[in-house]
Amino acid sequence: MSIFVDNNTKLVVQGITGRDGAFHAASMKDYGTHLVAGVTPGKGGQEAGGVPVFNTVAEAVQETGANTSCIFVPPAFATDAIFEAVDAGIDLVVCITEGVPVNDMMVVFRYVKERGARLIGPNCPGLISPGQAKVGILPGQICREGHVGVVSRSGTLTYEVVDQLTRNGLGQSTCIGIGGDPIIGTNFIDCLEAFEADPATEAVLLIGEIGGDAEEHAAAYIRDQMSIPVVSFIAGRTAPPGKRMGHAGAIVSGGKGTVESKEEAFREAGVAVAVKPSDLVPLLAEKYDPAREALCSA
Amino acid sequence: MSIFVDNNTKLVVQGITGRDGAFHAASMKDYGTHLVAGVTPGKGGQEAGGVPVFNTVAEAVQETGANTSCIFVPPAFATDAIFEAVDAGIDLVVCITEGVPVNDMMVVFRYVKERGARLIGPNCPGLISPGQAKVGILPGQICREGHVGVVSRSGTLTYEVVDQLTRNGLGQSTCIGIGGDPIIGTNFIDCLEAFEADPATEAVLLIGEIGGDAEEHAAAYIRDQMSIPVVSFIAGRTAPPGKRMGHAGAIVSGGKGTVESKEEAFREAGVAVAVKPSDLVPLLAEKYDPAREALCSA
Amino acid sequence: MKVHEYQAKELFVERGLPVPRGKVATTAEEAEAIAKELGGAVVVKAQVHVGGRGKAGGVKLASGPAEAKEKAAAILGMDIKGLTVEKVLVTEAVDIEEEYYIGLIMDRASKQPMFIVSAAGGVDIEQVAATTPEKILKLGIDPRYGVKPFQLRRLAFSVSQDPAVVKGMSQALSVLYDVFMKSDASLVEINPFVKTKDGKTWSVDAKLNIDDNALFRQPQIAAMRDLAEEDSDEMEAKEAGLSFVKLDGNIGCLVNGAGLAMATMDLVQHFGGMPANFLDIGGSSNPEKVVTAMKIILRDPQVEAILFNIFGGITRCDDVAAGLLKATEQLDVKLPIVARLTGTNEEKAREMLQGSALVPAVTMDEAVQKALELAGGAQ
Amino acid sequence: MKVHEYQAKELFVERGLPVPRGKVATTAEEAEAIAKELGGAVVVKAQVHVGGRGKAGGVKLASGPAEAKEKAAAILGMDIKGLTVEKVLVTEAVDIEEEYYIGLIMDRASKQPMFIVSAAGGVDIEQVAATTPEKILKLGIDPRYGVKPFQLRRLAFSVSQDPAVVKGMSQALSVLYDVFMKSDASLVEINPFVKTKDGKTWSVDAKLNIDDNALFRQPQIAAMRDLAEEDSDEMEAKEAGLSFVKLDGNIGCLVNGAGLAMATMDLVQHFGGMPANFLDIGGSSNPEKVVTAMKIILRDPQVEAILFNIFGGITRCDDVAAGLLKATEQLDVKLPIVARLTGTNEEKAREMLQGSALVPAVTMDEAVQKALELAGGAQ
Repeated sequence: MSIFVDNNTKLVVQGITGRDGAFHAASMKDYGTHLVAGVTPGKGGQEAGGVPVFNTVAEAVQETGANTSCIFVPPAFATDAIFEAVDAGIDLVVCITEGVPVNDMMVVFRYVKERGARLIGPNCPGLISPGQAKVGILPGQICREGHVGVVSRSGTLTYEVVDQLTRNGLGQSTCIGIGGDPIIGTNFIDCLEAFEADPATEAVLLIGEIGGDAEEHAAAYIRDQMSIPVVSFIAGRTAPPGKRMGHAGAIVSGGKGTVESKEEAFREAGVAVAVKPSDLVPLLAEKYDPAREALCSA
Repeated sequence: MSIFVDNNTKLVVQGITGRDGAFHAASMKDYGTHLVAGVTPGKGGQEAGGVPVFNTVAEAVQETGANTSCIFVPPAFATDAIFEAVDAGIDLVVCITEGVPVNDMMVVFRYVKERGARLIGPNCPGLISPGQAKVGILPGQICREGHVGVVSRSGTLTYEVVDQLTRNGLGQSTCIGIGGDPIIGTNFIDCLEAFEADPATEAVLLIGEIGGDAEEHAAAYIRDQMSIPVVSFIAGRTAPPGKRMGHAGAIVSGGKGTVESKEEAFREAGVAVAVKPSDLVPLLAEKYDPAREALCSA
Repeated sequence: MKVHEYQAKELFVERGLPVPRGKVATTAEEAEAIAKELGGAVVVKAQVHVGGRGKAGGVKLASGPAEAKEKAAAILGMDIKGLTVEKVLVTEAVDIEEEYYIGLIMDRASKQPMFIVSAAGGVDIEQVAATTPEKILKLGIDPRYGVKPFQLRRLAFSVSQDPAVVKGMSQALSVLYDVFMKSDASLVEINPFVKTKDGKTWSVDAKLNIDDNALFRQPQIAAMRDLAEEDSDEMEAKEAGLSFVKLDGNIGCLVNGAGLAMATMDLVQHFGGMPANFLDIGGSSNPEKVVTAMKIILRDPQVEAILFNIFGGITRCDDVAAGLLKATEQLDVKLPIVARLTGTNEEKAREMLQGSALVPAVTMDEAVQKALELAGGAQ
Repeated sequence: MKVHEYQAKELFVERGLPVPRGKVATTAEEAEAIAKELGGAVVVKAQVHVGGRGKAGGVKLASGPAEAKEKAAAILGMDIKGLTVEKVLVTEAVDIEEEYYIGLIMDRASKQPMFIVSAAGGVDIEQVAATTPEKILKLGIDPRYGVKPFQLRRLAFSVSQDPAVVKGMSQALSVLYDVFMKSDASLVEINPFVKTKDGKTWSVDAKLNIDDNALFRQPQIAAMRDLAEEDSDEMEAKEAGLSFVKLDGNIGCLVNGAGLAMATMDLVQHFGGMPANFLDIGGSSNPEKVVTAMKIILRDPQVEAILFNIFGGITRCDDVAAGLLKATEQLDVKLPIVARLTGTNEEKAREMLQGSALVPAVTMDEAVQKALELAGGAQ
């Protein structure tokens, strides 16, 4: 089991004939994801990466039954691509594109919600359910099937942490990068809720960073709603206030969004907080014994 | 019993200090409606018709617990008034104003629906539940408490019909004018559904007119969903195609929206169709015997 | 309100949509001069607010200025479905390869603007819809979100795979939406939208209807009203706060409320007569309105009897009676008048009218039947 | 991106919002001439992208041209929180009776623009929010519907019953929303929004921050960028597709990915050092990017060691290694370099770097500790 993507995922790649789209479509297919279609307006009828290309997502859905989309189009076209995917009935839209205007996202967010779809990202690495499906750009080779859920606002920092899990024999149910923008489709709480409900997930690693108050809300959710252990790390302690740290959403402003505030919220909620990434696995081991869990669930 | 308005109605009048607003506020109060507040921006703190005036509907709701609003403001301000009422938590908004731009209504309609409120109108006479409450401009003296529901796109034609009912000893549960515009908040089906669910309503008179296909949809609804008898009349047989007949929504265009089409739909649905207004009461009498009903429900 | 083709095209051009060059002429000489300026073949098109002007001979091709003058002379002054042609649009003739229909209407059922696109362009879309609905693609647009590029593409791809057509049509559809929303339109269409042999796309014709309710905030559009195209009685009625539509019968109707007015007309026909008009004097009417209404009705020589049907709610019967008496005083009314005034203050009205030449009636049925008798019986 | 007060005010004036007349000067003489043109008392205001310029002495009242010249001379060239004042805005002084705060921000939590209005104007709103939150009214606007007149009124009525203030503030709030949406702002505020003794309302100050993600479609705003106010290294990095922020430490950091870059900086501090910068070389990096990144880091004389922390996913370790070798060839690098390259193609990278002077490391912890040692130990 896993969350959001699995063996039932039927993927359409929007922007499949672009450089990034073509590269990652191949990579997702190689990983074993059921890639069924690509979309590039004006290239309908062609083939790319072994799948048919359509002019519109609606056609792709109609012809191939795609239920998940991964978006690799330039920022100026990304919101349109999200609208199109949701309108076509896609359930899960993963938008990799970085640099999407924030005001557009305010509107898109409402559209996605109103239509009952799920958007992950934008400006995210996507997600992977090891052994089942990968939708996005995470390197599949560092993952391993297992029972730890990983959710993060970051890309490579996630890989770092996932790599440590795998090296320590801790496989993952699903690893998900929710994106570094101020407005994203799926937040920590959405993922925590799904992990809590997922029988295969027995513990969660949460990687936060400065900016906003998503971690603070997540802390309250964990305290009130979760039974499985959560271990966290927050990046950006040394970031100067008022400066964006690469991610559009990673900024401390008006004294808000600091590492201290987030760590305090987690500690108050009884969530273990790692001081550095390499502490995460040892901390997790204190809270979660995979051998014991395996016995219990057997 | 009744639909939409009753003894629990607590009314705020938007535009209470205007000529029409003041006149009809007094008339509604005289009828026995619980008028609790008025709103006119800039006149907050004053009094009108024996109730306090507020600058905003939000204040009126907070201070008086109003749950229903009746709007008497010029067309240029009517959509804003609807937005304000719904935003303030009003459950039922009755917009009397005629001449509201149709494109505004497309958006307002979605807002009202999204917020779970009910809008009646615009360009309507409102509604009355005889003996309980009147919200709008219908003449209360022609009504009488009873068990016939009346729903109509018209104003005076409704009065004509209600008057005939009353003169023939047939009282009404609720009489409602849904409005003559192409886009209105509450349609025939909404009212039919409410009448069907209302224990006090034992038969329904439906008064339609040319334009649109609301009557056709209502016919299908009656056929599939209703147990109580419905008798109908459609106005506009002699209207020339392509010409608006007073109401913005009363137009036959492209061969659509004719009396013939609507009557045919009703007949196919087993709904009695009166050829002239004076036939309505006799037709109703064939389908509905108030004495028998009284016995049955006793 | 309807605007002319040339006016709608002005709105398109403001938004960068290519239309064949052209100008409006009110005389044959002007048409000739415009054709000379444009060079080459031109099309001379009657500017009237009715459909089917092509079939009626209101659209003609001319090979050059001399022929343009000749064609314009033939079209100007022509009667098309009751309207006289006062203006012609003289435009470049384009070398059409493909014709499409694109339009946007306010869809009452779904309460949103709805695009209509068809590869069957240049013909009556209502006919296409009735006979071959599969040739039409409809797509509603949620006005909270506006139209998105993917929707424009989907519509365009539905009729063509040609990149030039897809690009040109997407732009045209986007402009249609923009004009629709910004102008408070109820309908805007381009029929035909064409691809020419050189691979370009053009909006060759244009139609734009505006929501009358929104004219108060559309001064640019309101200024486009062509009074020559409007019925002067209807305009006068509108000015006075009345709603009037001329019909062909012998019974002048004066009613309060649109629904009751229609029902009254229908009843006249039911009893064998024909209504001379639709007339709604509106709510809270004052005596002056009644006088204006009477004046308009009396102008119609076909009218043989006048029927007042008033159900007093907000409208007070005594106010109507006062207006009625004033009108009969001021105007030289020789026709029989039947007055059915019921509801608010009906007793007062009855007293006021006592002793006058007016024929009283209690019910609608009675009133209509009396009016028909007085008009000389059913037609 | 931030724009100056005078630029934000231009956007307000375009939309009909009254602001005190004024012009920008870059010299004291220009300031004098502007004051002469305006007549009467003026305010000379430093145009710098930092808050609190008033407290820092960057805003001065002048009774006339001579004093304006004097005050401008004092302000121009002044250093305010590390930025040199290059421009002053000289505006009419208005006779303030009441001061309000009005602003609109992008609210991350509710994912919508949020109005903030307070009767406590002219002071730092964050302080007001922290100490007396009851003095602030916040109102979120659903962007699908836009702001409605009733919302503008509700906000204005919350701080005043004065019709002039309610009207003026409603208009100003409407313009704020318009500017916010049309300019892709993340923040727009007027502090103070004032009522003068003659009963008029004015937007006396203006602040506008724009979403960097949207600059591609905001040419007018992008052209307002004041390069003198920007860090040249940051600008160069941005041009090269890098994300760079200058800090004060001794360890130059070169990382792929923003989260990992922050975590690396934090780790440097954790082990007792201080990062010299934030630097994200981004995904799918080519060797040229690495060279540019090295150049920027080497410009900082405080840097004592360079730390590469690369987790290869899309970024290939061999690409980074190639860039690293190229940089050490092209640039005269005298500092120790610790390279931790793991993930995609790490073996290949390791082979490439063998024999070079680079210090290899396997884990992040090890890499940071080695860099600190080479930089002369913890600071």
